[in-house]
Amino acid sequence: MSRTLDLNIKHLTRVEGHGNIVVNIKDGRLERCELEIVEAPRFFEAMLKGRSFHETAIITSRICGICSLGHQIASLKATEEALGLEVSEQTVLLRKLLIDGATLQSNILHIYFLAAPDFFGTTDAFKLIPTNKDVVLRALRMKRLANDIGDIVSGRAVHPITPVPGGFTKLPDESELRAIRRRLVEEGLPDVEATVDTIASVLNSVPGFTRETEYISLSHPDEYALYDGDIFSSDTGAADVNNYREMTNEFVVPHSTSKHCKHARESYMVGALARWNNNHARLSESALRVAQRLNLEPRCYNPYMNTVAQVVECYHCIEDSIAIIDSLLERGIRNEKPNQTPTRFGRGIGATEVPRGILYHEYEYDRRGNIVSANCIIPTGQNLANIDHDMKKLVPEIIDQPKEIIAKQLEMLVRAYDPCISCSVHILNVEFIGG
Amino acid sequence: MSNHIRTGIEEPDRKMLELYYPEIAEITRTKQITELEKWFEIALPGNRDLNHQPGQFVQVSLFGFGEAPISVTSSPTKRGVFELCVRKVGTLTTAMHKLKPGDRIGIRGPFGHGFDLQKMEGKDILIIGGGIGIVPLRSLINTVIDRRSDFGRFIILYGAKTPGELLFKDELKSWREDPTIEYHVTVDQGTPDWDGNVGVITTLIPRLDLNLGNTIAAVVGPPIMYKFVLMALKSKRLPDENIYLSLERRMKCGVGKCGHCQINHSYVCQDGPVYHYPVIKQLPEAIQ
Amino acid sequence: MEKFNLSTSRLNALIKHLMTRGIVYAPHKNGEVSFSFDEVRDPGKVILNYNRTLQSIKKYFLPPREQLLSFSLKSGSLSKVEPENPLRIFLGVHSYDMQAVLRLDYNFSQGNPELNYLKRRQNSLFIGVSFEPDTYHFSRSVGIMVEEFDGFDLFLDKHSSGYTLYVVTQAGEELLSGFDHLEEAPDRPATHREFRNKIKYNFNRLSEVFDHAWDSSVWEEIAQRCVGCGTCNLVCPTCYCFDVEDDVNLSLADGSRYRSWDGCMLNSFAKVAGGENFRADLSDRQRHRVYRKFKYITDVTGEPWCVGCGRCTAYCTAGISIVETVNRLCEEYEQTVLRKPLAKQDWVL
Amino acid sequence: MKSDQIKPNKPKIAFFDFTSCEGCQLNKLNLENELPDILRHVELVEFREAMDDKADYYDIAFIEGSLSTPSCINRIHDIRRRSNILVALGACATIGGINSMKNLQPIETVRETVYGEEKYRFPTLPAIPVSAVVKVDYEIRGCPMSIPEFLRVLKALLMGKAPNLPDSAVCVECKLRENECLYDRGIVCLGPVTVGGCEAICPSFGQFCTGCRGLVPNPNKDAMLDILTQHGLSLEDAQKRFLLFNSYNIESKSIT
Ligand SMILES: Cc1cc2nc3c(=O)[nH]c(=O)nc-3n(C[C@H](O)[C@H](O)[C@H](O)COP(=O)(O)OP(=O)(O)OC[C@H]3O[C@@H](n4cnc5c(N)ncnc54)[C@H](O)[C@@H]3O)c2cc1C
Ligand code: SF4
Ligand code: SF4
Ligand code: SF4
Repeated sequence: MSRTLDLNIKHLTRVEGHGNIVVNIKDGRLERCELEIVEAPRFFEAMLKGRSFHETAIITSRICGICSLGHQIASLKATEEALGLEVSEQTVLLRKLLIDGATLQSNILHIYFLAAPDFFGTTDAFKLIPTNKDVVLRALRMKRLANDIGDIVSGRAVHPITPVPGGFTKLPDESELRAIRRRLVEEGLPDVEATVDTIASVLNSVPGFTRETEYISLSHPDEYALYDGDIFSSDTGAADVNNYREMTNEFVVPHSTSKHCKHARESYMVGALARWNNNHARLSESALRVAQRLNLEPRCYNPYMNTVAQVVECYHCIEDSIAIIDSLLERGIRNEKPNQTPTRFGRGIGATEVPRGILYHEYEYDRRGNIVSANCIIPTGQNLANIDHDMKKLVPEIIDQPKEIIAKQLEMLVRAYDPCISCSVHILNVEFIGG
Repeated sequence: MSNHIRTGIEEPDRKMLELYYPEIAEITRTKQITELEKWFEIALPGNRDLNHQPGQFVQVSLFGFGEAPISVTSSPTKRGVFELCVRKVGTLTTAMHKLKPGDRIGIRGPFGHGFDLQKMEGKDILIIGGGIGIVPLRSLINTVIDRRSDFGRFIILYGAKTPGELLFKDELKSWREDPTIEYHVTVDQGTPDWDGNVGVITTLIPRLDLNLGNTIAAVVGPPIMYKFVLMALKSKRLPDENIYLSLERRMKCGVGKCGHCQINHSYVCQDGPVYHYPVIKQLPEAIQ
Repeated sequence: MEKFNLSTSRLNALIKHLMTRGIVYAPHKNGEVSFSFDEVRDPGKVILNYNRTLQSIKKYFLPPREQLLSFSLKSGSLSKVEPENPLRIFLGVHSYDMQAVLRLDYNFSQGNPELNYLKRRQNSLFIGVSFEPDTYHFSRSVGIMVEEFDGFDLFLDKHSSGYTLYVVTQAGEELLSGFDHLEEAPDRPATHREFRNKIKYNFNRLSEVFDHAWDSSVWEEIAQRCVGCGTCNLVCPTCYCFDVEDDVNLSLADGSRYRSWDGCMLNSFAKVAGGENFRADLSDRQRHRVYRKFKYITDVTGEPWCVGCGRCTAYCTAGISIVETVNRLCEEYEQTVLRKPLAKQDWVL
Repeated sequence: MKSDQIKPNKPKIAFFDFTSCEGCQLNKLNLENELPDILRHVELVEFREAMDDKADYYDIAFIEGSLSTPSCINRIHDIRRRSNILVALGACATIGGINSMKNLQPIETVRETVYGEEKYRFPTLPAIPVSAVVKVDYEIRGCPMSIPEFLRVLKALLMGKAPNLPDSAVCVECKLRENECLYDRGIVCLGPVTVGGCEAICPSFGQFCTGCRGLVPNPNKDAMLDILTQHGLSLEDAQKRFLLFNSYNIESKSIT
């Protein structure tokens, strides 16, 4: 069938940031099929120049409110490496707890508020209130729980306050930790089980599309890597974080204010599905059982299943938070001040898994502790090429469908990546000339 | 826990001390007198008299919107109900403009010092009102009218920005027509149908023929008016002791606690709002 | 006056005893170098050797934010909020803060006495403690000694080997009943503390200085350095100005009226509807604040309303010192009015 | 959706985002406990981040983000025309925020720094707050916007009154919370000149105030710079700290 079809979905809804889906098919030939990124660029690199290391994370966490905790952690790790600031075990534990909370929060937001309306055949989650009130209330409750972890440990969930280079400006009370642990057990676990049931019941609305690609994530021998680890590619294996530029290879494309990335193939995928594919062996028995119930195969090439992988991660984050709090309480919270006395001034790279995938920050500081150069590579930017290639494979497969169905499936595909477009255009990628 | 230990402060007499609890009063009549000003007639429970002096104010509460000091505009000679006139300028006053008869508001007061009627008895009375300043003065004016024989000559000077902003037009008419009142009105900017005086209120003063020793002036208006009116009265050689002014300041409590209305050592809500001019001269912050 | 010896090791026992009698509030560590009054839960955490607390005990009688009444928008009904007054024991209060409470008592009982304050204030007992004056303390200059007993029920005077516990009032004596670790103290010479007079004039002559200070250039000069943050008001134990505001619940059906601390240094403090600000300039606001401390009420009561705690100076980020301000005014007074330098005895108490 | 769900006279509320990190939008979704209550009072007609619907009249339009491209300017005019009350939300929309730091450098340099030779593809203007282009009725400040303040404003608007927003410094709330001042820990803080209303959340968590809520009315900038330099910052660092969120309001020259 030689169809002609022009699709232009402007300002895609229920994603973070501004993007358009553009498809042109002429006489059955796919001429154009891409995710246009029209978010206004914000030029963070220009803002960072000359800024003190006390301010770096404050600025870079504003790259994206959705991923602010992730940016902050990656930024702190890079700064600490550049300035030779050691952090305590307690700091690492608290940061891991924060990442669990932020991942849980973000995944819940995506699963229930951004993706679920598609599964339930509605336009937004608020419209589910009349028919599925308990589902909406559960979603709000889980989000609140996740955000409360952020509020307690970092002062607030959006643009966290307490994490600074070298540690925390204020430590949570043990009583607060105990209270949140109780809620994780009493509300969190039952709610995540119920979430699994809800998603299991709508699995048949997940399109059956597959496209094998390269999956890149952090990987750690002892744990399901979120805070730290080596870079791992499903095609080429492990690489040191120092090689992140060779793993990303950013380039500018005309249809996007955000740069694209590639590694071993024309594109690669990061995010929950990539982490699952690379690291599922490090998940607990019970998390693996959840995955099984949700038909998530150990190697899964269906990008729509990214949302399902996020559900499994929710389960993991709750379990892991409980374990972290237990070990914090066992050690007792020590009243440590942040270590902010640089032992050197140089270059540092911080890599962290944020909900949407692997995030890199790299800074170079001068002898006064001010930024000379900065670079930052964001998960959504890494996924953009992969989204384009997925769409190029998907469109011919569904070309005979009505236009609305094609549009819907494309929107769902983009949403499945949980793209954070606001983030993706805030690439930091410059060597400042002359320091 | 033992409570028998005697400490320095005795159990306060609570009836006297319920400073911040308004009484719920009912609006009985309203009238939109200009676009900005609305008039209210209000009844306290059991149509109890407010027992105020001309120049005193009440704290009006509209729950959820706050509280504001508003002068009582009716004369104490009016029994059973009292009147307010409110200019729409902000949160509470805007909300008040939406009220209608039957609606309820909170009232505390009356508070402050009003005009000293005893000192005014037997004297010639000179009223100088600018803009919304006529609102508290109206209480005094109507008292004088109702007790006309207790006072001497009665001169009213009233100025507004435009003819449209003149308040209580019906009453203005009756003042003009009353042979016992010398009534002069002026506007800053005239309109085609305005055939009266044009000019600021101070322009009315030089023409006055006053019995200086026997005239008491009551002046209320916007802050900027005072300086010029006082200068004009000075050049008329009206003694300072014969002048009373009412001052406006921000107020939160009305009972001398919150500190907002303080002018030097004086609390406007307690010592004012009506001040004897010689007192004001001791308060450098009063008139700038 | 009865007095007893109390060794430092007995202190916890005393606190435990007090805790059986009422709610005990005492200084605790707050942050890295600061202290604050908090309810005592663990006597071991009480710190009696402190310079000053961030806020004075005023916060217990005039809370930073206080519900005055609650209302229902729908029915127009109103309910009163009754302040609680359990027996409260304030342990480790410095004399200037006690004096500040006595001044607030005056503010809230004269004119229109206020139930909310007086009710809270009612069941309170005070146990003073002596302190070593630091650079910011100048209470002596406003007539308040370290061992000023007025207002206290008991007083702990620290010396090298423990405390002397003075029983000041009957209530104080009753408070000790059942505590039998006390032994009569021998007469010992009072502890000598270095506490220089920091204000040049005796406090009872300041009113005279302030009679001539209105047009001083000092106000403009400090206004240049001041950022108008209001800290000096908000930490002062004798500042009592407040703001009142209604707040409604999200249901939009009912709400409450609250009052909260305000300060005359803040920009809109004297602003009225229509935008007129009667103290728009920082110099006017500074002058008003200092006149309130040394002139306006003082002329009526004879006492400075500044108690010399030093908080406004210690916590001013701009380093504006009330002692320096007053001394500058004293010097100006000397030069322009007295036209002769100050005699030494004028400023030694 | 069932038609009985929306009462016809509920105010229509919309949220729009411009150049920003969308943290403020997220913060609204973080009102988990309050959302059901809020949705009882209002009809949410546009919220791209969470829903698909669009509308053409708004009783209250909340605007997040600063304006930084030519198309932003047209869009904001369009929204203003269709809104009864327009509320700017968050640092980007109210004061330019972090975005406006880029204004300190020539725009060409900025674009070249990021996109190199490809810079001409991506038009950009200085980042400006919403009030620089259209009339803004109310402003909810903060980065991210303060949730309690958002609720205050929303409640006030639903009651038909103007929200009463503070114009005094962050120090006020910091003192009400009896925090140890960061200056006493040797840390400099912009609280003394920054508009409060945030409940001094950063100092309460031990972190200095970054100035994200903008400057108080008539700020004494020179005195603040003196404070910063007396407490250990070089003049240059003090100026930079000042400009972190307030580059739009303080062109660098006015504080040198
Ligand atoms: C003694 C006295 C008598 C007055 N008599 C009248 C009168 O008869 N008719 C009339 O229309 N107006 C009168 N006013 C002015 C009136 O009180 C203000 O217009 C009113 O408080 C404004 O409140 P709002 O909430 O509408 O304004 P907003 O501007 O919304 O108020 C903002 C804030 O400022 C406070 N505020 C502003 N101005 C004043 C003020 N002057 N006093 C106390 N608080 C203030 C409000 O309480 C509120 O918290 C009088 C004022 C005083 C002091
Ligand atoms: S604390 Fe200092 S800077 Fe702040 S208002 Fe007071 S005098 Fe001014
Ligand atoms: S004015 Fe200053 S020194 Fe005096 S009592 Fe108040 S805070 Fe203490
Ligand atoms: S920490 Fe900052 S906001 Fe708080 S009082 Fe100190 S300077 Fe002000």
